[in-house]
Amino acid sequence: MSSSRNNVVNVFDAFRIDLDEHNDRRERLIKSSRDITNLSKKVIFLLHRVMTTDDVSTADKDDRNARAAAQGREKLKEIQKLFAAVGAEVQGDRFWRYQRNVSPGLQEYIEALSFTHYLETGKLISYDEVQQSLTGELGESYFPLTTEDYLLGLSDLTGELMRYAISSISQRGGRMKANEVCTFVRNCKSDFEVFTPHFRELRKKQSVTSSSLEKIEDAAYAIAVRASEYDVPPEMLDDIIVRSVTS
Amino acid sequence: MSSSRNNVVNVFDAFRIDLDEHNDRRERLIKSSRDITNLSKKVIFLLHRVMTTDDVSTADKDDRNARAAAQGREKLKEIQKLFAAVGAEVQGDRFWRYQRNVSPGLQEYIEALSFTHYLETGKLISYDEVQQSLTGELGESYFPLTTEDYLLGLSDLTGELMRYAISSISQRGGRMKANEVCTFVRNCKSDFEVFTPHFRELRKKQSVTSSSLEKIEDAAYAIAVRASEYDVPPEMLDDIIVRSVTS
Amino acid sequence: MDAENVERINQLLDQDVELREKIKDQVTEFDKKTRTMTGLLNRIHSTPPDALPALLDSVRPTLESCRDVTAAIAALVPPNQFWRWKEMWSNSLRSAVFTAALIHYLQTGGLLGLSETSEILGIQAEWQDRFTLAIEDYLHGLITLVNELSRLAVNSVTLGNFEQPIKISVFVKDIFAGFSMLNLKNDTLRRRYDSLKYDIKKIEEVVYDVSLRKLAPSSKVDVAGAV
Amino acid sequence: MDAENVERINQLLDQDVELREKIKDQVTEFDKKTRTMTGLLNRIHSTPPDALPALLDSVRPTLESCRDVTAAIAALVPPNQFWRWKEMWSNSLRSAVFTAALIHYLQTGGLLGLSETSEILGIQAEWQDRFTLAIEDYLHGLITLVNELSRLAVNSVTLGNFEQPIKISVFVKDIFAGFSMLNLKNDTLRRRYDSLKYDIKKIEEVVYDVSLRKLAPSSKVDVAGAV
Amino acid sequence: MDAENVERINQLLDQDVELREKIKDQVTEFDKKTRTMTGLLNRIHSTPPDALPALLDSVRPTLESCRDVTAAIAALVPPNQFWRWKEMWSNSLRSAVFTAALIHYLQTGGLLGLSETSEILGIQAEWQDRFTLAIEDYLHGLITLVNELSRLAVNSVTLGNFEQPIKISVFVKDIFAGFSMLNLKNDTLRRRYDSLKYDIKKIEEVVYDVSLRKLAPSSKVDVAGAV
Amino acid sequence: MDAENVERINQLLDQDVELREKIKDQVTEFDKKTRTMTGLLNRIHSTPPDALPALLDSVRPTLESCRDVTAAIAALVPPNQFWRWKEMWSNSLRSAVFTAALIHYLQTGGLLGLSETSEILGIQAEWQDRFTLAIEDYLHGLITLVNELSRLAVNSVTLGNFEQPIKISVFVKDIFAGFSMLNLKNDTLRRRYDSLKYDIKKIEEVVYDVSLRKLAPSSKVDVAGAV
Amino acid sequence: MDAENVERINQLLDQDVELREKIKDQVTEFDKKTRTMTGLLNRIHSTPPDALPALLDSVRPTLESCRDVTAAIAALVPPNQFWRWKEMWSNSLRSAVFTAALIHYLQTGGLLGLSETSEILGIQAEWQDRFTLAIEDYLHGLITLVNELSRLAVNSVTLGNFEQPIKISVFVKDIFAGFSMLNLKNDTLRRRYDSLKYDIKKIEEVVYDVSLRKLAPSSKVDVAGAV
Amino acid sequence: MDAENVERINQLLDQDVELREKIKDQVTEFDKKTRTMTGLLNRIHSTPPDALPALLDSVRPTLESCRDVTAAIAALVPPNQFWRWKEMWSNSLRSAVFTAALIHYLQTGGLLGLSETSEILGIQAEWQDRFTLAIEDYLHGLITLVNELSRLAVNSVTLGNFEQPIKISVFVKDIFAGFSMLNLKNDTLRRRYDSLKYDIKKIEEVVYDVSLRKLAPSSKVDVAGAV
Ligand SMILES: [Mn+2]
Ligand SMILES: [Mn+2]
Repeated sequence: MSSSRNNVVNVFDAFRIDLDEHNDRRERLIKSSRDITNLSKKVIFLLHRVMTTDDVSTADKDDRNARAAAQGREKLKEIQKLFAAVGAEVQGDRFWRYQRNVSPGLQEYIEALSFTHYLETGKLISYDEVQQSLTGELGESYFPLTTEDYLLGLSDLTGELMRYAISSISQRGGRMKANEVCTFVRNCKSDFEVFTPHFRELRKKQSVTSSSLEKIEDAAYAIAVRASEYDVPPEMLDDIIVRSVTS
Repeated sequence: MSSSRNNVVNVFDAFRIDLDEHNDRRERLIKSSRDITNLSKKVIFLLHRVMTTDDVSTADKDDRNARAAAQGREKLKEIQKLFAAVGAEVQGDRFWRYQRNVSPGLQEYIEALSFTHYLETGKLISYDEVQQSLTGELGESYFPLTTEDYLLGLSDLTGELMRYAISSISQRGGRMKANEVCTFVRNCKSDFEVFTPHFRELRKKQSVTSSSLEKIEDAAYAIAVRASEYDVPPEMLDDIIVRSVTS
Repeated sequence: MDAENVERINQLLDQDVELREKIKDQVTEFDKKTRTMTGLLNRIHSTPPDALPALLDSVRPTLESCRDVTAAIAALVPPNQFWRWKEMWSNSLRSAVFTAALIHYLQTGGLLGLSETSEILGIQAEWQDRFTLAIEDYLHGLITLVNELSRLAVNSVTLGNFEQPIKISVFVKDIFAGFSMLNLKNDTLRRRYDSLKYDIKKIEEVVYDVSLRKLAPSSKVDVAGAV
Repeated sequence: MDAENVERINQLLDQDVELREKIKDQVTEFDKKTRTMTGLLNRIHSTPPDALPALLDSVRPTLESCRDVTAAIAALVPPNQFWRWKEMWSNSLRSAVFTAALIHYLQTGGLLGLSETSEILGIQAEWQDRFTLAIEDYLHGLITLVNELSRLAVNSVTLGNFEQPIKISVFVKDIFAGFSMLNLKNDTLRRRYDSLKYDIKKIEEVVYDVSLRKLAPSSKVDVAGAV
Repeated sequence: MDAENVERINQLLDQDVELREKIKDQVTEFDKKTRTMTGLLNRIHSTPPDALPALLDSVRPTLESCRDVTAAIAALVPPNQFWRWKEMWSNSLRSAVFTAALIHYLQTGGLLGLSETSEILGIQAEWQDRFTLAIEDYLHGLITLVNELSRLAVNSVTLGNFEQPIKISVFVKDIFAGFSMLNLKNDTLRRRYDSLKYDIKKIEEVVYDVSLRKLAPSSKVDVAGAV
Repeated sequence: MDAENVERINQLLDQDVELREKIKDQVTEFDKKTRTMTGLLNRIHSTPPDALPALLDSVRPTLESCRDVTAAIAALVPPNQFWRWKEMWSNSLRSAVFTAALIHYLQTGGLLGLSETSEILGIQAEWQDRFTLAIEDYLHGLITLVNELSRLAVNSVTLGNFEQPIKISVFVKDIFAGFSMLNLKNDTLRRRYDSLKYDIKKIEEVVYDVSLRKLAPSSKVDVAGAV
Repeated sequence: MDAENVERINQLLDQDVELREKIKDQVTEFDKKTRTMTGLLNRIHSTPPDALPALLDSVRPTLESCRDVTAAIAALVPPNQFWRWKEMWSNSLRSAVFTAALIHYLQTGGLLGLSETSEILGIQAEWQDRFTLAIEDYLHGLITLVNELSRLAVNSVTLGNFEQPIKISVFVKDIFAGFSMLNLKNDTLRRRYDSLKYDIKKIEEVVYDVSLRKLAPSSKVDVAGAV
Repeated sequence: MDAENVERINQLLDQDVELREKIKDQVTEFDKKTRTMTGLLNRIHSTPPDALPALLDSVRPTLESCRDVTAAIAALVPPNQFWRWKEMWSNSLRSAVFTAALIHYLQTGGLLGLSETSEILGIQAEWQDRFTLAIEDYLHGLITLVNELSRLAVNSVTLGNFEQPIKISVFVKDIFAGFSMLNLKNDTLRRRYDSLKYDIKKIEEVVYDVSLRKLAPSSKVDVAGAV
């Protein structure tokens, strides 16, 4: 082997080690992101399940919200542990190198977290609150939260709220809930609109939000129309139906 | 059943019979077209095979051309029989109803026929000759030949001629042949150009023809460059190579 | 290619170009007529029953004048080439079928058959290989009719006409049963037929609303009887 | 490459084309059967309860004849190639599942399980590697069932059957709860599952209307009086 | 290519690049304004009638400030090059048209004309070859208006305002009748016009629900009268 | 929308449709001419040097007749609307530029400038706002020229003309150097410019083959001298 | 849907995801091996004939270790699911076929058959339904072999080995003749087969050059003298 | 969203927008420099060996001035955000790497290492988290170098320099061997690396042509020795 080739081999050998390390780390983070996505989806499913399982004995809807949120919080903690591990991998300048690999899971997590937060408080979770949730015991951020991940995660929330509102209708108190969610999602849409020039992805998601909103509006409309016709207060309606179905 | 429904049922029953008949005929014609396509492809393969099988003993290239064409003609007759059957299905106004279903096989047939014709005569087959080949013993056309099918079939011929020219190079006399084909395909390209405004499909195929032509030109070029360098007449070149390979 | 061959092909191509141009002029004409009729018939959704006959009468002259167009096209198309050119006018023809069938339904409550439609449009049997009303075009017209009737069911109720939705329901279900007898291939017709389900559902919901509120007292019997 | 080798390879290449052709013929057959059954079952929306058993009986022979098709396909598919070809018939199979489950519900009010469905369609355990009822196809069939039942809830009321919507409501909620326990991926199944919510909502509205109308006779007068 | 030639070409190419950059800055500005307005106007769906004037007043300053942008663009575009650059801002312009027309409808119940729209947006007749409101952009704005009003019809009912859908119905049908008289060729505008049918159907269904339930006692008369 | 308004809009829309139709007719004509020329010029690849002048002469009448088309289009386009319609003919125009530049190169060995090209095509300075030769169209024509010349380099060698590739090499490198000084943004032109590299490589390889084999004895000196 | 049922379905849905993950790991491993072998074999182009055996010996251990991967994959794939997963590893498998066939050619000058290739890669007949060497993958490997040999023909001459191109020429023509007997469809294989012609042409040019140079020493002087 | 939150996000977004604008200005500058250098270096293909040093000297000042740009960017990028913004300048940086490596090769015949390249471009170790030369950018530069050298091999022969192709062959094969040690993922780098094969093939063919004709008498030994 010529000495020049020898030289090249040595240089590239160093590259090989570096690139392999990078690829392995990337693979690990993609895997983590996928795990986080799956767990987050499970949280969302769980919330839907708890909120729509027709437990006639549980008359108090606040109670159910709290119970659902509590179960969600429990699972979110698991995810937060995974983020602690991700944080260790992306210290210093590494975060931005792997940001795109971390992002899908992070957005799904924000979707789950904001859904839980909504059930607890009826409010939209703030940027600082999300960043706070990605912080270790000593107050250190695992990594910086990008505005894009924050907004795209929230944008997906509106789809889940739509599902939640529609499923709720067949439940005690669900008719009221659909109205609340309707107003909430409408405000989300207005709020997000001003940020759309910054993110192409958000523009696409806004049209999904619009169609979710229309679905909720249609549901709220169907309720309002019937309530106007019979002129019965909503709480009484629930009782009438329960009696009719179980009789 | 109400009488009005009865009425509707009767009307639609007639439609059903008509539509089923139409669909069955369409299926049969599509099947025929596919069979014709496959047979035509086999003719083309056969021609390539006969023309490129390195039979050192057959020194006379005209002889080989004739042999290939004869074998092609034999198989083309089979296809023509299928067209006779197609013709029976598409009498009167039916031809134009099923034209699109017949077309793919017809174009592939024209490709095979024109390839055979080229090997026999060194010329482009004419519209009337193609129509003539689709005529029964009593001189009746099976169906009218559209200009589009004629031109698109010929356009595909250039691709086969390219394959033929490139494969020929490694054979006795192939170097001359590449030059002939090159001129022929170049003329085809010019001739087709004026018809392109009429057919979108032909415009697409013209660019395929252009790239086939370039490939033949490159091959002809490689031959010319070497022949110029060594300054040996082409026939002698063949002998030198045969001697060198077999020694 | 030798000159003779080029000449031959050019001649064929020129013929086609010229013919296409001429047919296109007729189709533009046809299109205008169907657009006018569709515009007028759009008013059925806000016309009370008693004003309907006058509205339908106002459409008829245009419908009849379609015969001029069909005759003109039939005269242009060479023998046996019906299927070659029909794509050019099939949209207009389907609109005309829809118009004729809608008028007929609103007047008689019944379905206008294929041959009656042909007759109204002045299509003659001897044009067979140059201009005819293909089954598929007739069926497309019927699907447009059902689309329109589902809208009419809704608007009739708004106008206080509670009988109409029930009549429409019976009529449309008959047509739907007819369609479901056909083996449609995976083409536009099939897709449009599949979409009929939404129209039927809508009509059923209107009938439901009306029966639930007993707005058309005799309705329950009618609907059941129509099965 | 020796001639024998070439021969063998060519044979293998040709086989696939031919096999696809044969399976397609069976699928066309299968498709016809499911179309016939769907056409017949469409009548449930206008059939009063007492006439229902006769209607269901008229569908059964066709349903049973599906066994011939499944057996024919199973005989065609080479060992181990189930996954290679299944796309070809999955639409038909889902329709057959829907049909079987709908008949079962209308007769028993209960849900037809996966293995019972397999049995009805004559799918045998030993075909495992050539023809089986994949879970996803079974679930697609169930979703179609729910789609149809939401329509039935509406039409039952029109026919004066006020119990059916309530039965349907209970049955469908149960299925929905089942689906919500599954970890579905973001595929067609997930999207169709999402759409179930609208069916449930529709059914709920019917239950709502019926409950309020049924209520106390006195309040009924109020509402009815307002009409 | 001689140096001088290259020099001249480069100069022209650079000019275009620079100009595009500058127009883009203005369009970004324009976009921000229209998004702000759209965000605010989204609230009409949950605003009760009496709070509406205040909401509309809050949008007006931004609408008026659009004149700065149109003037800035008009100043940038070289003579005769309107058609070269207009694609860049047509989306924003259509949003602005929509906004102006929506506000006008909500205040007056009437349709804002093309020249009034131009005036509101400060577009001057002498800009003709540099910046003008093309008909197609105006019509796109109106279609967006109809899309929005169909949603408003639904949400008004939810808010207990049963008169609004009826007003909207009359207004939108008028616009639709106008559109159906135009010879739209097969482009985006045509496709969007076709989609108007869904909006109208939706509005008609709202009016239907309201009349069926006698929620707006006078409605029947109004609708029929408006025809 | 009041009738007058609709009337006015329709009039404007109709004008556009009619204009488009008329321009299209001219463009079809233009297209025919450029295709005829391209078909004829395709023969340069098999024409020996001494027969070339006759071939070029046979193309010239058609090239000159392009002036009729440019004049006709210029007469059709309304003032200030050049940028609105230019897409319609830019392909044909680029082909015409290519033709003119190829003939010029084959006759003189030099590059035809932008203004000379305009002149040959009869484009007049006072048409400025209706029909002009945009730089980008001129540059597209030149790129097509280089594409064609790389093929000619190859085919000249086949014809035994070993000087031509060397001349082409010098000419094309000059054009390429010109292009590389332009600030092309990332659009079609940029992509096509990038593709020029392949043409240059190809031509270099031909020159390489010729010099390696000393087929053009004086070549080495020439090429080096041309740098 | 009872809980047990849901549980089972969920389990099945999850299994696939996990299985894909595991197969992917093996494919990554497989890929590494083929990459290593390709890297080593790249040296054949600069290795003189006498050093070749040692080079081939250095590749053999990796080739043999491929058996571990094929065995691992065969163990993972569930019975009967070969066709479901094969896309995942077919690229790696084709590379392995290429490697085995190249080594075989360089050692024996002959073609490695399909079943011998299977054997070298440790693929066992009883895996039939889980892992087998499909004909199409074998053929892809052979085409890659021809691609590589055309390069080797060129480089052999540079290394002074004038026999190799002639051997390659005979071998490759034989393979080509074999391919030309196959009835290939219009797929990747067909396209890659078409490209073989260029490899043959290149090899032919080398044979041509070598034959002419080898020729009579006298004429060689002529040519060489001209340099 | 409460006002504070909106405020917070807007603040972050505004920062980003401003920073991007500033970096973009620097990248435009960088781009201009690399375009100038590439333009100059394009002349190596027609420059005889003895005129080469002067040509390379003419490029060096621009290359050195790149340090200003790298320093300016490094000053703009916030700590740890290197990977966030690097896409913006990576094309320019890769061109700069190519330029530096090409000059180095032409002067020394050797490969310019990563750290030496960094140094030439003035990239400082302490910028690590804001501006550094990533391995992937360095490798992209090397691939561009190989692309250019394959062209140079051809053109050197035209200029009568028969040693250069052989030197290039050895150098490029070394680089290729280096690349083949890396496990590249399926990205642009991988695709470009795969394309290197064509460059190597071309260079091999040139070396073949030269050796066959014994134009560089010592070449055979050299090439074999280089293995
Ligand atoms: Mn979601
Ligand atoms: Mn072909």
